[in-house]
Amino acid sequence: MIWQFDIILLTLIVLCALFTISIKDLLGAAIMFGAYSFLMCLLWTEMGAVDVAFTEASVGAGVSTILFLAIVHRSTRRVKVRQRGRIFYKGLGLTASLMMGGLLFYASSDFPAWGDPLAPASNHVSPYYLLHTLADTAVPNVVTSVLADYRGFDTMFETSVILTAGLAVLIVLRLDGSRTGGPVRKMARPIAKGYEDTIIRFISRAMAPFLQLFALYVLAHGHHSPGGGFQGGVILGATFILLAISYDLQLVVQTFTEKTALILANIGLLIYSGTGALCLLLGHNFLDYAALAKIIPGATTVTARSDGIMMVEIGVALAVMSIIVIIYTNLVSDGTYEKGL
Amino acid sequence: MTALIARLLMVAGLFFFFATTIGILRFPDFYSRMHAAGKGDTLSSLLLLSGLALVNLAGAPLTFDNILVSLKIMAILVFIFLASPTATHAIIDAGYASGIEPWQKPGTSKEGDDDLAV
Amino acid sequence: MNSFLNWTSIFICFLMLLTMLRIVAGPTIIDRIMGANVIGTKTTVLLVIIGLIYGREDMFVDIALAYAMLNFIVTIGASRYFMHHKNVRNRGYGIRHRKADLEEQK
Amino acid sequence: MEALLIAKYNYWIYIIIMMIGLYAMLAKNNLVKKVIGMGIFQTGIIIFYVSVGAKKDGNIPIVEHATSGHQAINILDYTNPLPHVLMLTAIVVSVGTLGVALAIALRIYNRYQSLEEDEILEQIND
Repeated sequence: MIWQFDIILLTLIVLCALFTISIKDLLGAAIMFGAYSFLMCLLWTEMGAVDVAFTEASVGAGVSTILFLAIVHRSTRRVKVRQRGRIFYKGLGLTASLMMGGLLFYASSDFPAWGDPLAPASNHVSPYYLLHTLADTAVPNVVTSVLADYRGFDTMFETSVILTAGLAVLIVLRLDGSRTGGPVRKMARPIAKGYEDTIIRFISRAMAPFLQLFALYVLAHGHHSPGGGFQGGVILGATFILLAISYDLQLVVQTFTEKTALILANIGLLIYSGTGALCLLLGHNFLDYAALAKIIPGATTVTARSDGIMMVEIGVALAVMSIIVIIYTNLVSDGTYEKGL
Repeated sequence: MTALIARLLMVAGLFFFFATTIGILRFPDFYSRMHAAGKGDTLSSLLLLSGLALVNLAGAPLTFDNILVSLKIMAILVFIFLASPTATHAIIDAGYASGIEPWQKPGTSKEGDDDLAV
Repeated sequence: MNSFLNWTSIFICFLMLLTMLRIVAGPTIIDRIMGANVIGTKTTVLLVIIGLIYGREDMFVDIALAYAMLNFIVTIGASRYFMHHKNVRNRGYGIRHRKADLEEQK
Repeated sequence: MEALLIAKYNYWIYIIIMMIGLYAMLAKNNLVKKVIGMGIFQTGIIIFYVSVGAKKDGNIPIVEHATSGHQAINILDYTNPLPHVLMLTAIVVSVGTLGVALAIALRIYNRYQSLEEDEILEQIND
């Protein structure tokens, strides 16, 4: 951590947040929220939380902003302007937030100083992770090993939360049964007429395969550098979003159909829980990847853990990629897949 | 020697970024600001990143890992070289589509600019 | 070299603050998109610089590349908005509404 | 002065960010603004977690490869990885909740043609 930098960034972030909530235009607020997330990503990097920064860069700054843009596109940019504000609600909100802030300020005197290596949070279980990750799992990136091995249950249910969120979006947007999401228009050429811009189309089409390759690299290299299933999956999903934006929504919906996406998401979760069940069948605990040494040729218990982490990361990436695509395509077309951003 | 070239490149990049910022703040209308932002931003990023790739090479012995990192920085450079002008083009297009009129110097007539009026 | 990198990063941060002024001032929404794009590109550079300051630059270049890519996608998406919603007013909305804007909304 | 400022500055900032988020969630009239407030509130919590785990002179929590065998690892050299793991999953889940919240807002807009709270309430009460 570099404290001069930190103070500049934190101040910038507060200004950005204040402006984000006070701007009277939803599109502007979405853009500002994107810039806010960009600065957040910088802050995490500077504090040494590289994996969090990677996730924030891909999820917070990228996909969240795109989702906000999608809803502004589907609904309206308008924010109602009043001559007289709602004094009561504003006062109530201000009082509540001031009270919460006051209590937290009061409590902050008990917090350990920032950057204190002997802070209680750093002293109970995390030294174990740092000291034993190489000996236990042969994964140098401690975040990956904690995420997928030491706290594997946690991550499994996080993945199912993602799947549930995707299903919830589908259900909410088609609650009344009037929209079925299909049949998708059949065309001779998959590329619909629409926004004909050769430059943007060509650049996006030329870059998409490389970006997908990069996403696979992020997924596979998560053991040794920041990255892993969540980040790789989000970047894979974002390449589909890029194609949907620069070409046409139909291109993505026809090649990567809703059925495929849902099946892939479920397969992803199934890979995760299946790996755990495989360990159970081989006589160890659920998600204890050391059991995989019995079936992977030439693996010791340590490298088997590394391989098990790889397997569950692939599952996570599949689930996250499909759900991101499903959420985007449904939000931007209001559940009908007809016309996108 | 490498460190010196790296510093020169980075200082040049900082200069162009400074000029970009001044252009963004001072130019009178959207199109001219976009001109500053598109060109200056891309150029300064390219200079800064190539400088950083050289810094990375200069700071440590020339190993395979080190060269790989520099190549990755060059990959970012190539990406920005392709993506940044495209983004600029898209923003300009959006501005034109939404009907922003180009700035006229006060006192000059608008005749002859009919093709720009939306 | 390290102090040089430190000063470079602080200078870039300062210039980002100035660019933030353009985002806040507007006047049109597209100026804001442009400012966000510039800040995003510069953050890519800053990420690599932070990596060099930490001495673990091999870990940071991936983040920078992902970051540049998502910045590109967001910019394209934001500009695509205007292909569907033409005839948006010249004057974007600010923090305080101008009188003309208020009358137009009524 | 400098020590005091650096020691607690990040806590103050996370409190301010959370206050801004809570205020936006409670007092803003627009539904999307409320969702943005929720996002800001979440980032405040993430700042808290990550800065609790930060260590002075701590490097990123990726253990460096030793050329021969495993060299002794000094835990003071590495940032606490546990908050990073918790917050990484929190960010990914936040995009899921964001999607659901925006979908609900979109449904509301399709039905009432407005994202403003009071206009929707008027139409419901009629």
